[in-house]
Amino acid sequence: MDVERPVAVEVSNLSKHYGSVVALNGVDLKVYAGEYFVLLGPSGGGKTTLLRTIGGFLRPTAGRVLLHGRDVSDLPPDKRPTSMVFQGYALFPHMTVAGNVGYGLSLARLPKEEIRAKTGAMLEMVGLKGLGERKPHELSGGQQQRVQLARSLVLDRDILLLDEPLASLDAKLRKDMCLELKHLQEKVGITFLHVTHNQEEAMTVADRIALIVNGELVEQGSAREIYEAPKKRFTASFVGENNLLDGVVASVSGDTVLVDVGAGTIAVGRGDLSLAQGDTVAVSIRSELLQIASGPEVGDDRHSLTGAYRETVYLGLTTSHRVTLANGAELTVRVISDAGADATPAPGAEVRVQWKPGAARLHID
Amino acid sequence: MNQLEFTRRRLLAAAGTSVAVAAAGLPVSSALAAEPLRLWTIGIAKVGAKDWSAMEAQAGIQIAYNAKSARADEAIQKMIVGDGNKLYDAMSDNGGGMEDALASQGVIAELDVSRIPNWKNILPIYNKGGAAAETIRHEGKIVAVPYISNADSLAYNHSEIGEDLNSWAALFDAQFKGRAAMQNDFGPTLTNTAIYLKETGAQDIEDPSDMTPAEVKGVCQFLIEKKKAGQFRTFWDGFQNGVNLLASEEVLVSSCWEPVQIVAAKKSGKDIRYGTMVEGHQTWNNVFMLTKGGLSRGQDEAFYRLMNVYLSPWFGARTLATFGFAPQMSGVSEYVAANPDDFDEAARNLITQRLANKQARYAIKGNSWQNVFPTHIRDYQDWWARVQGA
Amino acid sequence: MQDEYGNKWAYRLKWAYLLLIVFTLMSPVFYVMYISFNENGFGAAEYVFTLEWYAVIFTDRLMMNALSWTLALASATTAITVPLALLAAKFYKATSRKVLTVFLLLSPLFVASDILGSALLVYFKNLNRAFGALGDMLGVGWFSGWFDLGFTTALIGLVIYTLPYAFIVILITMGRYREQQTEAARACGASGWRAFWDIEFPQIRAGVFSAGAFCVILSFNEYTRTSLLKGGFDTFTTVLVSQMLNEGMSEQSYAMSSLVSFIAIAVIGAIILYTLLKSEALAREARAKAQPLMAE
Amino acid sequence: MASPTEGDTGRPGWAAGVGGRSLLGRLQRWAFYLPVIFLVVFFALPLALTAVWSVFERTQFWMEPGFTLFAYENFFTSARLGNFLSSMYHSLIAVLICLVLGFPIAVFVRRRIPQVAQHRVVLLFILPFMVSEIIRIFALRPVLQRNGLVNDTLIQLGVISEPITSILYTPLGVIIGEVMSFLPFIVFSGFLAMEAIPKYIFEICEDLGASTFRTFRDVILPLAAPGIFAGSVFIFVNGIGVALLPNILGGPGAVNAGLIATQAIAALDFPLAMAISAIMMGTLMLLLYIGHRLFDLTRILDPIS
Repeated sequence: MDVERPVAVEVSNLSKHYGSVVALNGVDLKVYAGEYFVLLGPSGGGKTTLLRTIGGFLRPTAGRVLLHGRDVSDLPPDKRPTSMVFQGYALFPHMTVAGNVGYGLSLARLPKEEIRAKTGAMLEMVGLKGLGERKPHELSGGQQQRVQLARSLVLDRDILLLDEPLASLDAKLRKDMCLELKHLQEKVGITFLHVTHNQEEAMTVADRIALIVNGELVEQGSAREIYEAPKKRFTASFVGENNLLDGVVASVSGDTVLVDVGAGTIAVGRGDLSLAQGDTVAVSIRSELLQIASGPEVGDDRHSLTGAYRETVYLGLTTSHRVTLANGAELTVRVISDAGADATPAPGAEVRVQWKPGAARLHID
Repeated sequence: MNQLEFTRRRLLAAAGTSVAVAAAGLPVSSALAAEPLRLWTIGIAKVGAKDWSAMEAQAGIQIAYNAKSARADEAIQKMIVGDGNKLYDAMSDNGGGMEDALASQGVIAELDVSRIPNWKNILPIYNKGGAAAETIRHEGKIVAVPYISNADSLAYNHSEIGEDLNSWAALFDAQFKGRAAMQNDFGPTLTNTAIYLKETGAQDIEDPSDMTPAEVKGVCQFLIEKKKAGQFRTFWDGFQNGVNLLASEEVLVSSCWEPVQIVAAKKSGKDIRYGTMVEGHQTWNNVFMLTKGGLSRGQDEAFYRLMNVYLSPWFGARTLATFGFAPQMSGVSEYVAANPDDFDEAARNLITQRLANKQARYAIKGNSWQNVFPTHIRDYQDWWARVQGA
Repeated sequence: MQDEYGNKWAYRLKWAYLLLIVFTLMSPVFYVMYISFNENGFGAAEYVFTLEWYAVIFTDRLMMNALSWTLALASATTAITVPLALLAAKFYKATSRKVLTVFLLLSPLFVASDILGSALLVYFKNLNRAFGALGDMLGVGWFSGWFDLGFTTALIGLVIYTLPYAFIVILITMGRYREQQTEAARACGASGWRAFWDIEFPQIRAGVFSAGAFCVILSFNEYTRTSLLKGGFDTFTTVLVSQMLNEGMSEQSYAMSSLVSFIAIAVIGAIILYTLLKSEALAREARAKAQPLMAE
Repeated sequence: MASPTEGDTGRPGWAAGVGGRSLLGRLQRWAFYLPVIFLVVFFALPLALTAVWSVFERTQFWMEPGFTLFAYENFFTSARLGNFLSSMYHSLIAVLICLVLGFPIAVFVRRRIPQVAQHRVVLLFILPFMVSEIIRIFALRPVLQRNGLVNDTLIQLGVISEPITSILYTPLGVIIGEVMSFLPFIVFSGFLAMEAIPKYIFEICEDLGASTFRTFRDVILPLAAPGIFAGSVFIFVNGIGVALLPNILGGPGAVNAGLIATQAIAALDFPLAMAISAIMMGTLMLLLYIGHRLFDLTRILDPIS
């Protein structure tokens, strides 16, 4: 990461309590200018609270919010250099599309002509040319969200907050809009801070992703880092389809850790963790990195486990095979569906599931 | 005049501005305050027109009328514990001793009757001493001007009954069971019942207008007994209510005010009459008083001018013709005879007949003056609550 | 939303019952209309049709004077109650002490007029005495007449009377408003007040106006509180009652009441007729507005 | 998401969001307390003080500080208590009649009339209020009296030969008046209460084959209970409080609590009037407390906020 890049959003030790309920607990976060940053996490995890606190809709119980280095913790939303796109219901139903988009400009007392010009240009940019005189309820869901985008972008603010902007759209539309969002951000070059519970959406748009759960920021990094090398057990469980095996450290030798996962002992790279024998750990292996081996077990192989074959789930592009290990844990093996594949094992048949060294990752929390 | 213009002028009038006074084009003497006389009274205190214009023209003053309910409490309350003195320049009473209560609390002014030219016409009884004279005096000083009086009696539907009634006994007679009514006010109702019980010898009652607790109890027990037997259709409350009962023939006999009988007869087209009761009647008068506030605001001149109208035969003849109230001055018959343009023959006959009826009623020995504040008022109230709940 | 399998006749019967009840409730009103055309007025045995009473409505000086006070009181009440109700509704939505708030805001509905009127009367009287005594002590008396019976005290009584109604009506309309729109406006740079005025208010305007109409109707017809708390002026109802008690209500008052009713019936009738005739189209639009993202 | 639309709890403002800490911002925030302050000062306080004034000593025209239970003794040992209780009884009957006649209308409007038209149909029930209560109640007389509309119609139809006289100047007359005056309120509150019931519940009931009566008893009634209760208390309290009704429609000396208080004031017996007010308030508090324990009255406003 380039340390010299200017920071657009910085929150430090941010907490928000509702009575005894803790919605945010000491969150620290830095978003660089021009970045497309995604807050990802399950519903009720606190990501929306974080976004709304940054936007000025909630007052933090503790901690500060800095935008472009300026402390805005006590400023109302309209005094902050942010604008926001909401999940839905947020267009002004009594105004036309153009009226919606131009509202912020008219608040800034821009001349009518200028408002009209800017509004028109912005509508064109989001692909709504010629729809300015319509009322919001005459538009489709996708179009309505574009209007929201236009309404925010036309303000020329440096930071755009997006609160589940695509959640109420159907799957197909969401995919298209994701890419559009990404391209739009590249075009306007401002900071996007986007909240979603949908990892695919996050992956598509994000430069960097932060995972938020139980009011805490668990992990952050680029989409690839988060997907391929999650550091935390939660990240592994939430992003992608990971097989998680809980176990105990049997021994540590150099960079290799042997973990007893109940159904066998496997070798995992230590990474930068410091561990001792007897520590409770978790091992995660993504399902597409597993294979069902047909051959017999190789002597000292610490990269496979044996279990009973259970069932096949055909998913179109991919097919999942499910295997139950001796201790009852289950592994999912996902392969590209292939018409010419070998016949699947019979249910109950003993199979070996293997992976390449380096596919397994170790988590201590 | 269009609606808007009209509204504007109404608002001006409501504000009581001198503009409205000038616009009315009435003679305004320099002795008069610029403000209209704020008069707190009831609608029957005016004659000659649907509004106060005729009275204003006669007196040569402006009047700002405020509607008063018929209850004595409102007056006492507003004047003594409320801010009546700030609100009203002059007011009328509800009969029966209110001027004493008000004068004792120092809220009304002593009057200089020499400033009322027509005072010389006032009925002699007001200067002879006795109950009538007391009604305008407090501790011997004149504090009020009488404007109407009457002896309240029984109204009956002659068309249905077919005979004249001359005793309160009819009101309590089983013949009119469920078709009789009295006023929902312990004052007149208990007094008239007491007069009946006293004069027929049914109960020993010293003064029907100021009974002892035991006497109140006796009268109320009599009423409770009658009520339980279903004698009364209802107790009426207020003018409209009383008229409606008689006019709709819900009741055939009702102890009520004379105007109630007059209007009921007119509305229904039936022969509803006002009798003379041999036992006696509750007699009363209504008076006008100048508030201390009115005096301090310099409204005394306007007040005396208006009082002069109230003591003129012009008013006496008209209140008698319209409402059946007794004039408070002499010379009414002469006035009526001298103004055939204003009073046709029918009106003259009516006035003569009413005056005769009145004389007959006033001649009854058992009459008793109204008393709004009897000594044992609490017993009156408590026993009245029992009558109501029976 | 008529049940597709429901009995058409049962449906019509229910409508007939509803209208019958409305009609019954209106029977005194109809009677007032009927007698307002009678030359001989209320309760007369003889009926002679006339339009005279309508012609003289606006020439009755007493009634007009009282009406101007009534209108002044009604306007002042509305001007105070509606903003208060708006603030109250906003307060209610934000506060965490909902039980206490709702209890306080709605309880004036449950206190009979005579009771509240007399309590207030005694209260103002005592306030005046206390203020007077305080003024004497301090040697200044500019506040001593604040609660003299008059316009202010009558106004306070009417505001308390109308506030719960206005509060409920406004709260109902606010319930359909989406708070995100306010947030969106603030994100666009609007202050809290601007966001309310530009975005929320236009959408709850119907409710605010209904609340205002409620206030006018209620204060126009209120008697007990007004008569107990008013100063040296009369309103429509205090004149009516004084007339009723002392000389009989004037024929113009029936004409005036009928006139108001005729207009109200015409307006409300037209609204309902329009709604029922166009219910399909209106429903479609309402659905679209209620679920904006689902309307493809 | 943790409460996505919730503002800072307990912090009222024109809009959700961090308020300014400036003086103006503070003032604006305080403005939202105005209605509550107003009601405390001019409503709650005077009514609470009635209890204090009720034990004051009566003077000829006013009262003076002191402690006496004479007013209460006067109320409870005179005929007033009986009158008070019977006015409660009549009011209760009126409430029941209103419920039986009016609540089905609320159910019907809510269930069977197109959503957009519902509120406007309810508007029909405010039509009677366009005419002053005084005139309206008085005009009931020509409807109910001996030769009134009802009797004339029935006689002409040959249903009766003698006019019915028990419908006016009787407790029944007062009850009829109460129903005529307050029925719209049960429609309003019932309609409001019905908003608490989602439409799909009716569909489920129909799906399950529940009869109309079962649906009503098992589903509508419990869910709409708080609103029904509120409407009933409103009618009950006004029934015993509005003095005009017994005064114009009641039989000889018909009274209710409002009229008793009015008459006490008429007699310048302020402590007694205040005692009656205090007793009324006590009755009301008790009713609302019971209602709250039974139905959780805060639910009344749930559907609309």
